[in-house]
Amino acid sequence: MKEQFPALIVTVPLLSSFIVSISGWVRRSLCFYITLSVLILINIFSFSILNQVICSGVIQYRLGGWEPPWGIAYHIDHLNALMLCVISVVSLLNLISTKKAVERDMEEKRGAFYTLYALMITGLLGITITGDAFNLYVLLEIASLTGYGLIAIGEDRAVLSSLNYLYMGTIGACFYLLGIGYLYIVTGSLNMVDISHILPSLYNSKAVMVAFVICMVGLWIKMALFPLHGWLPNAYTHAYASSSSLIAPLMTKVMVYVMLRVMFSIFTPDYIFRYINPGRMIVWLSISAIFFGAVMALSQKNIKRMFTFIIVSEIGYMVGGAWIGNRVALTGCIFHMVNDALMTLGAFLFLGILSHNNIDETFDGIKGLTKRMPFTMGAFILCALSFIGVPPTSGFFSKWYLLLGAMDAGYYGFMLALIVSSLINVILFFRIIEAAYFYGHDASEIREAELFELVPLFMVVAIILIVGLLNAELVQYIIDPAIPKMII
Amino acid sequence: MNGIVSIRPLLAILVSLCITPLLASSRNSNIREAWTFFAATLKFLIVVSMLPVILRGKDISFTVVHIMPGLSISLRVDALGMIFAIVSSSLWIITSAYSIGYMRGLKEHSQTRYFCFFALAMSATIGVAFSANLITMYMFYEMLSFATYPLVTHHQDEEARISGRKYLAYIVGGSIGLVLPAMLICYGTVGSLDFVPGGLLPPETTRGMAIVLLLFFLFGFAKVAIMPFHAWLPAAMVAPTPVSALLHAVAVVKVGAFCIIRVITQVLGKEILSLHNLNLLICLIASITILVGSLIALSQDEFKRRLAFSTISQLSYIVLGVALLNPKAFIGASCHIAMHAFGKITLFFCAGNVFVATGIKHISKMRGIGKRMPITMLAFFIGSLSVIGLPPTGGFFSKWYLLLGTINVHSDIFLAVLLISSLLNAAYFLPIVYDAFFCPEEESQFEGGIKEAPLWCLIPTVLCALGSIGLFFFPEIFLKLSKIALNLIGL
Amino acid sequence: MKRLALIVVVLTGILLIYATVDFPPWGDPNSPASRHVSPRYIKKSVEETGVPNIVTAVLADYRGYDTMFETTVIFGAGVVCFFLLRVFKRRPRKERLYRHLLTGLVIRVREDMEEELDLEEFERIDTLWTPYDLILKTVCRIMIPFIQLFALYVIAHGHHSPGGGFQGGVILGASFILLAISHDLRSMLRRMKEKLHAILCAVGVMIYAGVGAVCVLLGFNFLDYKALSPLLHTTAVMARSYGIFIVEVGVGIAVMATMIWIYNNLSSEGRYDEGL
Amino acid sequence: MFEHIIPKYNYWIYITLMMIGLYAMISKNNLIKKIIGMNIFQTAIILFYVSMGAKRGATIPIIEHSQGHGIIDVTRYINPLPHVLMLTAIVVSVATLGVALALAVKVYKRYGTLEEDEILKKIKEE
Repeated sequence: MKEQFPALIVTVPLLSSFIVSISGWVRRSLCFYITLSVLILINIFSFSILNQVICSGVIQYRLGGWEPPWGIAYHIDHLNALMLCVISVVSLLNLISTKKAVERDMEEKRGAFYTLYALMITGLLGITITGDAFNLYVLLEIASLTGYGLIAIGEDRAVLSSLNYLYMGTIGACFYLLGIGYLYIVTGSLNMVDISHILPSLYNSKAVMVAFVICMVGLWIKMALFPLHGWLPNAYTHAYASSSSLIAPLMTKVMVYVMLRVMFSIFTPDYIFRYINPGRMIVWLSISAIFFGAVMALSQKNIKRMFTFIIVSEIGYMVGGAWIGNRVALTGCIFHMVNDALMTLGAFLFLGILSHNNIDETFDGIKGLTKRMPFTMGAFILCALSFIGVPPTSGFFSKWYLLLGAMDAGYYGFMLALIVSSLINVILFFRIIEAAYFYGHDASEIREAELFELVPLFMVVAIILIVGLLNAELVQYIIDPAIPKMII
Repeated sequence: MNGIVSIRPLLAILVSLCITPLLASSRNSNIREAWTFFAATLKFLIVVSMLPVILRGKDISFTVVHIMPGLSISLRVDALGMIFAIVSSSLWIITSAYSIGYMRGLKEHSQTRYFCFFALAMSATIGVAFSANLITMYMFYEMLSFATYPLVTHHQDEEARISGRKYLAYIVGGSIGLVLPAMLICYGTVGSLDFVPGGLLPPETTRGMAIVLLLFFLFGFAKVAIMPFHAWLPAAMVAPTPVSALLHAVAVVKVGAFCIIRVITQVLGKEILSLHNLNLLICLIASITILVGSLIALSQDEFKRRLAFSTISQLSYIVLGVALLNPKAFIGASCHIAMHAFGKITLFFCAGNVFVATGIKHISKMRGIGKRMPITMLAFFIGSLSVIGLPPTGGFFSKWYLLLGTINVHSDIFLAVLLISSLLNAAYFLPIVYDAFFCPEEESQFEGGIKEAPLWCLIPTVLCALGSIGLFFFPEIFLKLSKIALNLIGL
Repeated sequence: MKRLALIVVVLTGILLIYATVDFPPWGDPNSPASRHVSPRYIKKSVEETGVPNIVTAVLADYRGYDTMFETTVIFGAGVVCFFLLRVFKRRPRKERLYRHLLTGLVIRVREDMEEELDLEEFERIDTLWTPYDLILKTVCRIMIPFIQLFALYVIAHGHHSPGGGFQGGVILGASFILLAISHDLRSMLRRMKEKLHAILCAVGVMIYAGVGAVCVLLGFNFLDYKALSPLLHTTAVMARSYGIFIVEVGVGIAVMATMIWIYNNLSSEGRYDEGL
Repeated sequence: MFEHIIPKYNYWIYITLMMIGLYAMISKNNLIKKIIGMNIFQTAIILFYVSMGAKRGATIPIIEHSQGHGIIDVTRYINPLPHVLMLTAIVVSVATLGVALALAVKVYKRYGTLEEDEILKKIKEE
């Protein structure tokens, strides 16, 4: 059975989504529990896959039993496995935490909501696990379509922002598809490994270069890298907390993963770093992204909107780390992918708790919160420390790797950007903490959040701390093998 | 390095960390304070239990977790750390007694939060004292910064908010903006951040890099309040007096000084400094701080602010003493951690007593208070003697060794600096005492009815005063420890 | 904005054109695309899957996994449309029209009257009602069964001729939509309830994924149809061919149901009351 | 010059088409027009894929029963793979269209117009 996990981890949530949508018409109350059990199952699958990968190296899986270039095949290495774990953990915690909010926000449509939820997880897991370039596109579209739906159900401005997201997202996905087409026309294959084997003979083909450019641009649109980030803030701000806390941590990180996959598994590191070397330019792009995100975040009144801009700048971290192109920086990049998913989840769970308790997400709204809900604030402050990058939270260590890598490669601008943005994060988060901590004496009837909301939040914090303390093992056994050998 | 591995340093840190849930959960204030005392005493005992080993010249080390190649969160107890640990843990006991009296006397709000974060801050302090490499030290340093924020801003009013901002801006800004890059550079060049006797960095480090690192560390560890990075300390005086007493006279600022000592002696190292004679640079900055601090202190009328500026100048004694790179001066500096701690905490306690008893914050309103509160002002007198550095107080020894050090290196300037600042110290402390006792009756601003501060406040004050006298007669322990430290570091 | 758009577009166009220099000319029989992977499909598909229509074979077997998700995309779109548009509040329209069947005279019922009146000689008609068109309705009535028959043929004959689940499903869905357009939404919903097509939509995809799951349960890889041979008592090749057929049926159902679902939600703005 | 254009006119056509779509998506003010542009864009990509599958003198990829199980001449049948991929892409574009229309309907219900600038003005007023 174990060898079937790679297929099951994607198809079980898929099947569950159908069952959920049917039970949405029959017994609405079941939907949540079906989804819950499925997500627990997925966690088991993903961690056992990770375990297999660590113990016995890369896993191959042939769908329909057809050998790779002709059929679709999985090629699961450490990077896939790691992302699978992140996705499943995040989705599970978020599901538990948002149960009540979903019941309140969309009572008749709960069935549809959980269907889309399961579909979204399916899409993300599929993107992460697949080894076929075109299959990735299809799953990308699944994740995006469900994402549009989940975002659009929010406040009344959400629809418009979701429509804009749809335009941008479609352009991005189509660019990716086009890039794959360009590759196909010169290589005649769609399997990532196969393409990467054929490619070395085509290094000086213009088509390959253009294909690379188009793919990258498409993915940058999807991951909201600075000049192409326009859709993100509105979309995430106006969505309901129950959907934004799923999409915000995962969507962009998975896109970063796809970028790494395209860089290293389709186009070889040899090609992107030796042959055409756009590294310096892209790192400068990411530096501007970091600064832009930080500055915009400073100028926000609404806390949720502030976080969306923090996401933009964090994307800058990861893209920069990926394109500095030495081993240390890449370690930082992958590590930060994990951290950022967790931290963002923590932050958005906190926002979810606020909105569920009818506290509006502004600096006035959260006055006196440390007194009213001390546990929630405590957990949030720990997340904040991780955003700022204080040891022993995991945020510090990924930042440390990024800085170290940047220093080795001589990207001092990137170092500066990281440090400045950390300082700005201090300001951002202490503005929140101040607002919550001072003037705490006005009696209001806000109660501490309920257990099912607190437990996931605290689990996130615990994971952040544990990952921080055990990062040596994480890096040694998972992240380091995930980086291609030829990168020093 | 002849050392033994033991978990005791970790325990010493965890004691007060683990006590916080109990403190937070305890409904009754008596139980809460009982827990505090328990933790404080336990911590002190653990620290003292390690003393014999240290005195035998060994050291105790314990590695918590490896982070990345050449980098780990690990603890090591050596003589230098021991001095600091003993001072802060012993003073925690006294201070917690004092805080009980103070907080109850003034009926402060949310005392539970206060005691919790106090405990956190203490474990961070001990952590800094016992940390074996830069990254561990950095970790506890940050922990201390964030743990002290709620204490500094305890009153939660506009003033507290502004000074809280200032506090974070200087301290966190310094640590992230300057120390972090400096650590990165060190790690990038050496591949490790451990404290090495005689310096972590290779001797062939270029002058430019050495200067950059030095300045980054010196100003980055803003807790040492070297000018121009000193403004947070007077601002932080909005905190309740016990906080100012323990944290801003002992724990926090001494953490800064301690970090600087570590960096100068065990990261940059003697060779590099003396090679590019950067130590003169440090001495220069330090002596400027000393003199300017004392001068500003003269002009301060608010009691605690005057003490704050005196602290600023006294801290630079330590920096100066270390930067002289001379055995005698080093002994003086490391003793000064202890001596100044006892003296200065006495002074702060007295300020607190006056405030509790009369609600007065300004020196000009304190004429003739000595007749009303004789014990407090007597203690104040002793404390000020110790800070000035006159016998029969412990302060005498540290200053004596510092002076000897300056003479050994034949630097008359710094000798002069020390002497002048001693005069200044006298100039800004003794008038207070004089006015308190010997002002004519008709000028006294006090009618009858003003009593001494409550016992909970008075006893700790007296204890500290006696402590600083006792250190004059029995300074061996600290002298011995600092000699051992000297051998280990090998100046 | 327009100028910016123009610049972007021109630059992208130039970039894309630039790459065509290395492309094989149009219809070149030995371009890499036609030499590397595809020849195997053409050579082997019949003997490996027993399906002469190579496109169907590749679609549902070699790359069946893609197709499953492609069907899921449709399903997802249906769910999203429902999720966004459907309103459950049964607020009756401001005014409803009823036409007397014999005389053709129309009575208007105001809002205050709640319950639908159902006299057998009256029928409810849309508020934006076009005059009663006998020819159109009758022709559609007559054509719809043939359209559906043809749709079933297309689904069933996908193995040997152009066609298959998607095409057939679309035609089938179109027949229902035609009904809805020519008559009105209610008369279509009378034949295909909302609950029914919503569930069918899920069932159709589930058939597809279920086949794959069955293969896993029988100890083979996901979607490896030859696992079905013991169940169907045939050779592995024929099992593949049957498996393809089953999933095509599933796809057909799913696509049909989704087409209807999306149309209903869009046309009635989710009120399921009066369509276009 | 011309040897780059004449034998490859299919690419030129699809690129032109695609750029038309892209231009519409970026510059148009009406949401529905944007959606139309999006469809043109996607259709162009479909055209591109299908055209790359073509082989001169080959027929549709369905094996005649006459020479069913014998040796099959590859050049007689066009490349089936792009067609399969495009079947998927078509379906995806249809699905996207459906969702986009649903969103547009909702926007119209909320704001009573589909012109972006008017909608933004309305939002400002609120």
